[in-house]
Amino acid sequence: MRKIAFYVLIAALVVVVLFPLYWVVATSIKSIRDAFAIPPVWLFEPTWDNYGRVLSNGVFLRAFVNSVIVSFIASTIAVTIGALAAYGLVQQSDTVKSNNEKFVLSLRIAPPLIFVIPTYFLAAQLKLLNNHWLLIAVYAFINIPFAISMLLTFFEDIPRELRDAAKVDGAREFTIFWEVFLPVAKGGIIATLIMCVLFTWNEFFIALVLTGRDTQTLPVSITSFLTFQGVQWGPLTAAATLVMLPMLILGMLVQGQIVRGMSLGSIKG
Amino acid sequence: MTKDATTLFYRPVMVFMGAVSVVVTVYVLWLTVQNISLLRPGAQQFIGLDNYARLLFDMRGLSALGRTVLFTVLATGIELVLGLSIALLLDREFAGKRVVRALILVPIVMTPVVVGLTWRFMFDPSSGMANYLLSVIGFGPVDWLGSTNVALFSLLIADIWQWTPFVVLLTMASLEALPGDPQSAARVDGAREWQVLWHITLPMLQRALLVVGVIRAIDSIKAFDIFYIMTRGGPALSTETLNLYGYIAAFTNFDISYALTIAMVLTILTNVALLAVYGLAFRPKKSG
Amino acid sequence: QDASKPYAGTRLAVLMEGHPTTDGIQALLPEFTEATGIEVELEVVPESDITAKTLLEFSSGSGRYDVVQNNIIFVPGFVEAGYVEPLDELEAQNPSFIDRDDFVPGYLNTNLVDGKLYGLPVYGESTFLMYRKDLFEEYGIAVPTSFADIEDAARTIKEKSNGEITGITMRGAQGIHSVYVWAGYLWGFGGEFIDAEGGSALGTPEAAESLEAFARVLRDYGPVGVANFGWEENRVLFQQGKAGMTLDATVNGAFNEDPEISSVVGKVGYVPVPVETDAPKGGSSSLAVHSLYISSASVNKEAAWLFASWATAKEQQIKSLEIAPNSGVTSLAALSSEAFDSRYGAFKDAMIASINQGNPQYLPTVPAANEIINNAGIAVSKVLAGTASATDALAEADAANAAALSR
Amino acid sequence: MPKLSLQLKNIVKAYGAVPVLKGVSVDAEEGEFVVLLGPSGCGKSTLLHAIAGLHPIDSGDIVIEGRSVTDMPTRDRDVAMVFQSYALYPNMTVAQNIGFPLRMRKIPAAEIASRVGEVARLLQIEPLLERRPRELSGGQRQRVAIGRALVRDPKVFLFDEPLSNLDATLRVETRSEIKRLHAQLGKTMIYVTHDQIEAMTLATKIVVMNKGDIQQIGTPHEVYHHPANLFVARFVGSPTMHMFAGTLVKGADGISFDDGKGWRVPVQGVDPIAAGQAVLLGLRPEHIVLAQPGSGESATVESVEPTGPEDNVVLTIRGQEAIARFPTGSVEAGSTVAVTLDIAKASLFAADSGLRLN
Amino acid sequence: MPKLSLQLKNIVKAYGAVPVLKGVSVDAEEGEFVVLLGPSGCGKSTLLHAIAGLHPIDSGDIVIEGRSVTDMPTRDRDVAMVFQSYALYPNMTVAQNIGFPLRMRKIPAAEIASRVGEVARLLQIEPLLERRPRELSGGQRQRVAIGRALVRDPKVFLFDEPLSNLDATLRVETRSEIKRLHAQLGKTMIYVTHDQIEAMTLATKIVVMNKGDIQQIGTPHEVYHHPANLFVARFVGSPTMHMFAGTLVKGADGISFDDGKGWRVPVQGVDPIAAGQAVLLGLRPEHIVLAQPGSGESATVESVEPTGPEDNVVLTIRGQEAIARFPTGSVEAGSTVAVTLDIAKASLFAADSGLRLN
Ligand SMILES: Nc1ncnc2c1ncn2[C@@H]1O[C@H](COP(=O)(O)OP(=O)(O)OP(=O)(O)O)[C@@H](O)[C@H]1O
Ligand SMILES: Nc1ncnc2c1ncn2[C@@H]1O[C@H](COP(=O)(O)OP(=O)(O)OP(=O)(O)O)[C@@H](O)[C@H]1O
Ligand SMILES: [Mg+2]
Ligand SMILES: [Mg+2]
Repeated sequence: MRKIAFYVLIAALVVVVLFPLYWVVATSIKSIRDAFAIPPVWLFEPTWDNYGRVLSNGVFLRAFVNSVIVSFIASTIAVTIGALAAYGLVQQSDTVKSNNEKFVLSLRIAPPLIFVIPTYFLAAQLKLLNNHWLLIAVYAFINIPFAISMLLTFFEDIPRELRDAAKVDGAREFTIFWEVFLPVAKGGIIATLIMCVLFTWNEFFIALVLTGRDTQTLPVSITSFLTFQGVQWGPLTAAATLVMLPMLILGMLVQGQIVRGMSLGSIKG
Repeated sequence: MTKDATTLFYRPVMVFMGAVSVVVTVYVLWLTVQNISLLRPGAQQFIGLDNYARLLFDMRGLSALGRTVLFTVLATGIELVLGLSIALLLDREFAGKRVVRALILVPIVMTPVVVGLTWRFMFDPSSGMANYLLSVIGFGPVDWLGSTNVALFSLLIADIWQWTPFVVLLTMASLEALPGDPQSAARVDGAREWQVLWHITLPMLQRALLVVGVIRAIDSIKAFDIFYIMTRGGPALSTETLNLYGYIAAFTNFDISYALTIAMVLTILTNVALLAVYGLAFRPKKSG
Repeated sequence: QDASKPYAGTRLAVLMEGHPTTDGIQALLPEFTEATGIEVELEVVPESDITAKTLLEFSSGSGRYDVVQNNIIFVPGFVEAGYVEPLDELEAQNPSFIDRDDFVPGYLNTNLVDGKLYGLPVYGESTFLMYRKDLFEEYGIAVPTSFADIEDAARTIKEKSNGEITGITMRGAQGIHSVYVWAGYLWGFGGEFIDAEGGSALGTPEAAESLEAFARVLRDYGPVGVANFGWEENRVLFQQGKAGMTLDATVNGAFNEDPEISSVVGKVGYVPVPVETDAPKGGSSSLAVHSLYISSASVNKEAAWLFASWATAKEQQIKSLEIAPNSGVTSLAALSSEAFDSRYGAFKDAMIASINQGNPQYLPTVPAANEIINNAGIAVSKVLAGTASATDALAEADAANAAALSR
Repeated sequence: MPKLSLQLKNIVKAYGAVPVLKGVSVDAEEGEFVVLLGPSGCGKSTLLHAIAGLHPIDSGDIVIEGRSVTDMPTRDRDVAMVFQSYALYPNMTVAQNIGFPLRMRKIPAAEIASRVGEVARLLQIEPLLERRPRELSGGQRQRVAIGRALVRDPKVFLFDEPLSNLDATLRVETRSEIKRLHAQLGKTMIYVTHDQIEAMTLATKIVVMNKGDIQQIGTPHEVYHHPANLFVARFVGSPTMHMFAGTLVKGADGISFDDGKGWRVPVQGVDPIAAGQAVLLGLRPEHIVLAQPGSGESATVESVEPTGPEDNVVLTIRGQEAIARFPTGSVEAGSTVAVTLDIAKASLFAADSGLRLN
Repeated sequence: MPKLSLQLKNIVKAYGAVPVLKGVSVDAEEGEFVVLLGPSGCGKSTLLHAIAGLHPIDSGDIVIEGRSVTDMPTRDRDVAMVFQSYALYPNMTVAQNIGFPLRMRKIPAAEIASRVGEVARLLQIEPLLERRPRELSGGQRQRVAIGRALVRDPKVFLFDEPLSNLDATLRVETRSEIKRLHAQLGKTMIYVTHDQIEAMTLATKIVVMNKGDIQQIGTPHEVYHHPANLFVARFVGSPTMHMFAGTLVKGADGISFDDGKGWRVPVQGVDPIAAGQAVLLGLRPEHIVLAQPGSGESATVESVEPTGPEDNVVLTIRGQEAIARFPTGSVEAGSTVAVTLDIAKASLFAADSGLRLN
């Protein structure tokens, strides 16, 4: 009985979560007429034209590659630096910790508007506007605060004795960080990394301003299907589906790595 | 003594981030005391605090601020509660857990522009799914996005849909990191599942939830894509937040200085709020 | 080096908006490179953000883009700021692709500032009134020639169809959408955005009257949710046969007549936008034109010119009718081509009529244009939502516009 | 007939492919004090967890006061448990930790406070009531864990090595508190320990386990003095029982043990048909007692290890090393002493099956 | 003169306002085996942590092999430690846990594998090498923690109650392994335990602490047989030493103890000027021995608690309850027996200061 209720709840959740996705995917393989019909057309002849169009579009493919490069490198940098900083912070006294954390969180507050304009002018001077590293640097910078505060949370759950034990065993700080904290907080690291990747993968405004032809990322590319003469629904939804797919697979793969109750048995008391 | 090594881990990062933020802040402040417009290159002058004075009496800005607060509080609150509930629901072993976990990510994975368009379409009064479903169960059409009373809440729904998974993902990660022993002990001690949750699990998740909440709050204040795509602040400004107003001032009116003034004030106000929340919520625990 | 290709090897950076015309040009680019040896790096960004990006780029003065696309609304602003290059001299130097006479005159003329040509139109449109011939016949309604007629017709349709069919649908979303359509009412009622002295003119009774009429007909006979209707919602509703009339861009004709997506093919009549007064200060049909401009900071102006003139030449426009069809062609030759007729014949005449009486000042073309449109949009939205009276809302917009104009 | 308070019927449990409990059956009458003994890793904690319902079992049935609780959630089983790992609530103070089970039972706050105070006094942690677990020493944490169980009045108490980190004095005191409580409440208690004194003094019934199987169930006396098999004999008692190898031979005076090297002693209570069998004769250290010089067996003192009250003495007796416990300082390493072996108290085991023969 | 391997000079440490170590000074010569004894919460673990450099100390100096390490990071102090709470690396297998300290010292993988294998064999956890800590029983976890220390060859070993969760057999074996290792390596070891046998058999020096202060430093024999004060006398030994209250009186035959109720016994080795002082006469259980009926003191048996080899017997002797340990079954509750009190081995303490007088 409880089991059934549980599965019903899960099913309801999945339906709510997936409905818009269903709509997007369905639209991408529907004719325009079917897509906008009310009552909705549930049975239709799928058409793959939109995918053909999107996939044969060099701009879209390049944007895809750009997004992969930018979001993965930037997120990796952000999580790496964030993890290092969080490791340093978690050893400090409560006041040092909370002061730094407040500062870090306050960095996330600034709306993109504030730094995009100065960055644009600076990058224009340095002729970096068509350079992946500009985007990577900006994205890494804005994700570091998030990474620090999340990882600080996960690191705080690691018993202090583990660090003590590693020190006694002769580990240097970096080794403790690398061999003990990172693996033990793996679930948190993965979750944080996923979020950083998604934040950058989907970021539109900064990308719009700071990318050039060679560095344009997917959100900008996709948004170009919004013309003032209407939305090109077919290609847009097809592109959106293609954009989501790798992230979902990635999400599934990496989340499988998480072991629950990792620290169980490590400490008595 | 042994602390020296650990400070090396965060000091350089903090110093670098601090330096960058100081430079940017000073630069932005410098821009806000002029009247720079992208359409009048070279014509800017120093105008002191005029932009700030202008914002102080800008009814549009002030009501946008109120709306921002309302939206942020509602979005953060609902997303936290909902996200936590879903995380707890999923925090057990069942067939298909991995798939469900990945599917939960769908809303954040979806490009925000597409999310906005999708919801805008679903909220379409005549051909949208929302009203279609209502009509199936016998309710009249709701003017989701065209009514000044409803539009903000429609956006809220879309925002909740998109960002609750963020809370779910991070909460699940925290839940998974818990040792699990104290929960067992509480069950032995006669706690019902909700009591285990309330007395043991939640306190242990407290910090994670707070951080997630703070980040969600900060991001809701800055919410942009959904607003921009779905209503652009309309109808009758009923969904214009301060951040959106700043964006419009910058990229529709090209009034860079005023836009940055808005953004700066928003940043300062948010910072003040953050410090207050932080002071309340993260009261440092006793040493140990 | 080949003397016929003096700019061979030049790399041009071009910024264009996402649009079928851009798709057409993109597809034809290899031909241009073959003909001139010029490499074109085409960057496509969303239409709604292209101006912001362009302006940031222009104000940084780095000359990153040689050619940019934009709306005529901003031309005077660009010119005044010295952001874009006059084209006459370049034209004289290298006329190989240009044929000024082939452009729809209304479109080309919008790009003239103080007699100098600054842009070459790639895309243009106007507005007209679309109505359901079948319904008008069934209910015995005459084709409207005034806004009062429109209101009557809307009422009749709504009543006679028992509310099944909306009298009229128009864009009501705050911002450019509603302003674009309401501007037809404004001019038709004898109003204007900016008076002859360059001051804001939205505080006039004509303006208030026009807004009142616009809002009233939508509130009383318009569809649910109209206050957030953009171009898309409006178009879809009409082409699904759920509305008796709509007043919108000429390009909508193409959608109405596309049997793939429309259920009103052949049932729609097209007439120019009505006027209410006999002495309007300008036409009540729009002239919306998107053109290619050459950045003053470009170091490849000649090559840029070649590209702009090639991209807008009739050959390319005709070819693009096959690649990415679009009714907004700016070439007369393309307009009268077989391909155009077969697709867009149903509304072509009304469209050309609208273009011919199109008002180049339909939307204001001053540097502060965007802000003025924005302020007006808020007023329209407020009245539509019923949160303010037309007079009050416009008075507020008028004050804001006056401030913007004086800034 | 006394009521059965807890019945474990053929409990089977495996972690993946690793079998941990291989069919464990134990009955406990109301008010019984069952001590679980067994080597590290034999499944004692797993069994307690199973009784509490924290791990699902693979098969078998658990019955508490006549009702099968196998599918009942932990909460409804009404057991109190001291976890081997303490499992304190890190976010609560000591007082809140101890009071938690009462709070869950909606006991009024005033009563909670008084009962917590009483338990804290008993465990000598009164000054620590406002601290959090991470501010406590190991033994203090363990006492909090004990307190959390003692504060309650459940159907069954489960103790998993509850005193292992306490100093001797405190251990004696706490042990007698538990004993007193047991006598007073009359509740069934299941108690895991590695401490022989605890096992002997507390238990009314000892269950000896090995590798997920039960080896013997009996009173402390039975288990200590009449171990059912070699495993129990060797496992219980420290220093461990010494085994002399030999065979059973039938003589005129009945059955005797013969070590094959000329040592032959009669043994009692052995089934004559066992004659000829290879056996082990088990003698506990205390069954080797110092005798007057000249009498008994002669033994060489190999080493003397003082343990305080007595010395552990390694002797060579009849060519075999055995440990005895003699009063402090009574013998010296290297000397030769006379000892008597209390064969009457010896245990005899079949060398092949390991089962007790006498 | 043997080299001093570890010197603790006046170590002071407080957690916030709670003083934990109040000036602890201990010297350990090279190869010494120092056992720390003390009640739960007295600061033993804190002291070990301080030696390892895990908690900064407030004042004092720690010297290892002649060099002050007070400001040296843990890594450079080269100590190995078994944590009371184990502190296993949850992400690593048992083998990786044990091999970790070697890996940190860049020992070649092959050697690590062989040393880990050896330690695992010794601790009987070979089959578990590929498991993770969460898949182990409590005692298995503790053995992994021990293994991680034993695998190394540091300057000082620190053991914090390393055997508390092991069964008796394993405990004996591991204890003797540690002893063997100590003899073989000759390294200084500091060892915290609550087990008297461990303390007595392992230590070359016992340090008894209470509430952050040192009570006595001495050999096991000294601490057990000549406790320096009442605290040590009562704390060491179980069952605890019994104290008879009385006064010292000077008689013809020297100083005697007088309980004021007619019992007077001469005592040796007491400074005559102590006469007249209120004192406590301490007798350990083993100093009360069964005598032939009629001889010695008469005592009533109040209760008998079997512990296996012997029974703990509560006797009333001269109006006071004392515990003795008699062979199993030698007396019965309620009976009256004759006992001799071995006054020569008794300890005498001043009632006021608690200091030893003889
Ligand atoms: N973080 C802390 N804050 C305050 N007091 C603490 C903290 N940690 C330990 N203490 C106190 O310091 C004292 C000494 O603790 P320590 O762990 O050294 O005791 P111990 O002698 O090892 O005891 P045990 O035998 O119980 O392990 C204890 O009374 C304990 O309550
Ligand atoms: N999660 C697990 N996966 C695999 N094996 C496990 C797991 N948990 C426990 N075990 C194994 O089950 C056996 C029984 O464990 P249990 O904790 O019941 O032992 P125990 O008798 O309590 O031992 P100890 O005296 O050491 O606490 C052990 O051999 C242990 O290695
Ligand atoms: Mg166990
Ligand atoms: Mg301790």
